[in-house]
Amino acid sequence: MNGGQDLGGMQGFGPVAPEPNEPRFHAAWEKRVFGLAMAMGLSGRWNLDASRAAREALPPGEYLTSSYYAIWLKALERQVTAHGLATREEIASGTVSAPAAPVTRVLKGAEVEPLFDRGFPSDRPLDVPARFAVGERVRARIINPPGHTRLPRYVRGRTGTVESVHGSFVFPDSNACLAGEAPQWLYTVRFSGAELWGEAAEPGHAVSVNAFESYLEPLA
Amino acid sequence: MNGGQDLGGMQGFGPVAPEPNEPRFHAAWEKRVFGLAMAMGLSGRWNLDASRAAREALPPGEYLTSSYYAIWLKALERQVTAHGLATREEIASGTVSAPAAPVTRVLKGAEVEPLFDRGFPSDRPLDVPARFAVGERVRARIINPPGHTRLPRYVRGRTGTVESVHGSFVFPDSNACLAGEAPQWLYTVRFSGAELWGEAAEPGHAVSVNAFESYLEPLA
Amino acid sequence: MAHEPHDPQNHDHPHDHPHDHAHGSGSELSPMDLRVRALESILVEKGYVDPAALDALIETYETKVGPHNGARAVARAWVDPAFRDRLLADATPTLREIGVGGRGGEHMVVVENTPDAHNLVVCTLCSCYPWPVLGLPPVWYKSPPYRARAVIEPRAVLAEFGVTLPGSTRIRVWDSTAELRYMVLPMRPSGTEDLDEAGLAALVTRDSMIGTGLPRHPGARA
Amino acid sequence: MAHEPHDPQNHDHPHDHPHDHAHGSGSELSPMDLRVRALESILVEKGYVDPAALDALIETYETKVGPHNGARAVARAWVDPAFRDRLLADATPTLREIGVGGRGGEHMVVVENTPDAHNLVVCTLCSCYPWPVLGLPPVWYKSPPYRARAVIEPRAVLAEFGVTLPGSTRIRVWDSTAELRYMVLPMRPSGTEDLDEAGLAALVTRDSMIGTGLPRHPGARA
Repeated sequence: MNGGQDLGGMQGFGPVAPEPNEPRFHAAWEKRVFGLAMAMGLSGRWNLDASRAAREALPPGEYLTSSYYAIWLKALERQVTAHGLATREEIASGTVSAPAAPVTRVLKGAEVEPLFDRGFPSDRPLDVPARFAVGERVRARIINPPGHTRLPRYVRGRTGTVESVHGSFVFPDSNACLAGEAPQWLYTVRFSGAELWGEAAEPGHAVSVNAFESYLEPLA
Repeated sequence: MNGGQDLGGMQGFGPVAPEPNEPRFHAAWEKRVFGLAMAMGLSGRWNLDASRAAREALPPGEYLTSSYYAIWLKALERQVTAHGLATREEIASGTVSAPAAPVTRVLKGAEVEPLFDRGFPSDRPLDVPARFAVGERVRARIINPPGHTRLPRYVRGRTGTVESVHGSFVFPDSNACLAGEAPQWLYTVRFSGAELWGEAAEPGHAVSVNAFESYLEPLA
Repeated sequence: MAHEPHDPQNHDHPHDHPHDHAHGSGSELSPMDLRVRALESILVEKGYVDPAALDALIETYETKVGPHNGARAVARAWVDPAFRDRLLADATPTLREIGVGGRGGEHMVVVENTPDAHNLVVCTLCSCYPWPVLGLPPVWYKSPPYRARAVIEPRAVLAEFGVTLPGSTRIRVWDSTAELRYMVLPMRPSGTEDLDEAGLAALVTRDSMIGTGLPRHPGARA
Repeated sequence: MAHEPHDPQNHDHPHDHPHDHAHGSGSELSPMDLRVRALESILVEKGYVDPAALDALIETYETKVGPHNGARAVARAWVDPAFRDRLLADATPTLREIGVGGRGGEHMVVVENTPDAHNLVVCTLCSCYPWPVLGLPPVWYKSPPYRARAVIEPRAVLAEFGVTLPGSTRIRVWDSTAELRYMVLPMRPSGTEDLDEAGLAALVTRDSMIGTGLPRHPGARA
């Protein structure tokens, strides 16, 4: 989705503004949203890619004017209601009025440390060989899917060089809409600043993105 | 500027929403803003391109969450203060506290009809011939100027066909920063939907943009 | 040639008594009304803006220009092939023949719908629109959804407006990225052989000249 | 294997008495606090969320993870060439050697600054960041200005952070668009020959591992 989240290369936001003391959380509610989103992400009803998709589905103006955890909150509320886990009335009132729906897992307190210390790897073995090799010139495809994708607009149609082949990983575009993990080979592709931004680009810079195989095509 | 105004191809805004009765103005203040912006646009302190630049210089989130005439108002306030025609305090309070600054022209009531009926043509004769010809294949340059430009992001780097050569016109990128009209040849360039949006584009559509000569390069 | 602005200490509109522009009494003003009133007071009191010009501008664009101008041109083109040819070849002087032109229409381009190609006009970067031909644009034309989507999914946008075209009809989108202003010349509806120019003009909707609509059929008016 | 959720009529945390999570008393709650409290009440009461898990998650990421983990890795790499080589070749298991890993660090990549090339990490699409190595990201890392600008004008961004590099130094920007997570291995400052690993780790700032900063010089700490 070419939404408010696809920020690479946008202008007009003003300077980067580090905060004094850089608090991890700015209000008590931010902590709770963080924890709720993490816990519900393990409910089995959706996954991390789906949560990203829910966040970037906020209308662009709302996305860009919402604080970080407000985006998380709004997305979580949408997910909870869209999956039938609670009604809008319930989350507006805080009063349960409908039966609970089944979830696959409820993360227990004692599970947090071992589970999160182990992590949630997203590499998946794949029988087919990688299509592209290190050093190969490739073009980022021009795609504009209405759903989730991890190919940012600023590289689409641009030519780069394969820097690394990382193995095969869960494909977010599929996983986000709960259509399966559909793993693909994942590459790092390097683009010169001039290729991305034109002759007036800052000299001597390059940008590398991680690109799934279906995002790339060989140079004709 | 890759700002909030550069909307072509963005997603996530929802449906187009025509209003019942389609009022031209939705509040009394909108009419006044319209008139003030038009009148001040003839003050000689700036021009239409500069006004567009002032509007798109609003931070993207603010641009996308402001109503149309609110954008005009905020831009006009910025122009008035940036050009020293009034102070922030004056426009906040409505009370004049600083001397007026000179303007080139004050549009009079009786001038409106003849002036606006005649219009403000922006074609300008140019001694050099047009570089590109109808039917020629051209590529929209990859440019990302921090200031005003009229080459939308969605065509940059894409290849199209010159459909028309329109004569030479005021170049907005220069005129907007009051650096002169610097006229250039103006073309209509047609891009196929597939060239702009990829294989999944709606079938059989094409988009034409008006592109100044410096926005284009010949195919290598 | 700098204009000598009014002396703020010596003018006709002291701040305490802003002239009434029919935007309501002070007690009913919204924060935006107050904000704009303050700006207007300053610009008028400092002599940059003539209140009479302001009123003339608003009246002109609120009441005088509108899609009836474009509709006249379309109807004329339907009945007068030579006018149609001139309109497509060089729109600006041709529209002047019927008294249509001015600010926002200095460089007009008319694009013709055919059975093979349907035209749709947008301004992705701001709100460019042929004012003297169609009046001020509706809010949807200036809004992000239309500006974002018209270039990437014009058929989906047309469908929302109730316009469904055959798959064989190409869609031609015109993004008004310079000072050219576009008007669509729609196809003349069938069953209009008996109508005169005024009758035809009444079928020509504003949307049909943007490309988001089609002219009314005579039956639809009964 | 669906979990049987709690019966809302029969649980430990009746709605009227939401458990206290140290987020203040009701009388001081902002609208956002109230909104989140309502959501939390529903999710807990319906049995989807275990309050103990919530508390454990928040505590883990508020207090346990942080840039001290990354700093240890950097200091080790500075003193142990074999560790450095392993870190650059296969970061995830190498970080595990010093007890660093887990959620948000499953697939680590370490990129090394040299006199010729400076690395800068960003996530233009969201906020991907190596949690176990650097903790939760600061707001600026997640904010539109950084995400928008790091890829198009990295030198200008670096200058705002006080990092001015020679024109001959290439800037390598890493946009975290998949589940790989990046950490920058900065160059060891001069004058640190006498420092032990802990002393070196104290020079390694969080920003120096994102690429928006450089390690402190020992003199700067005096």
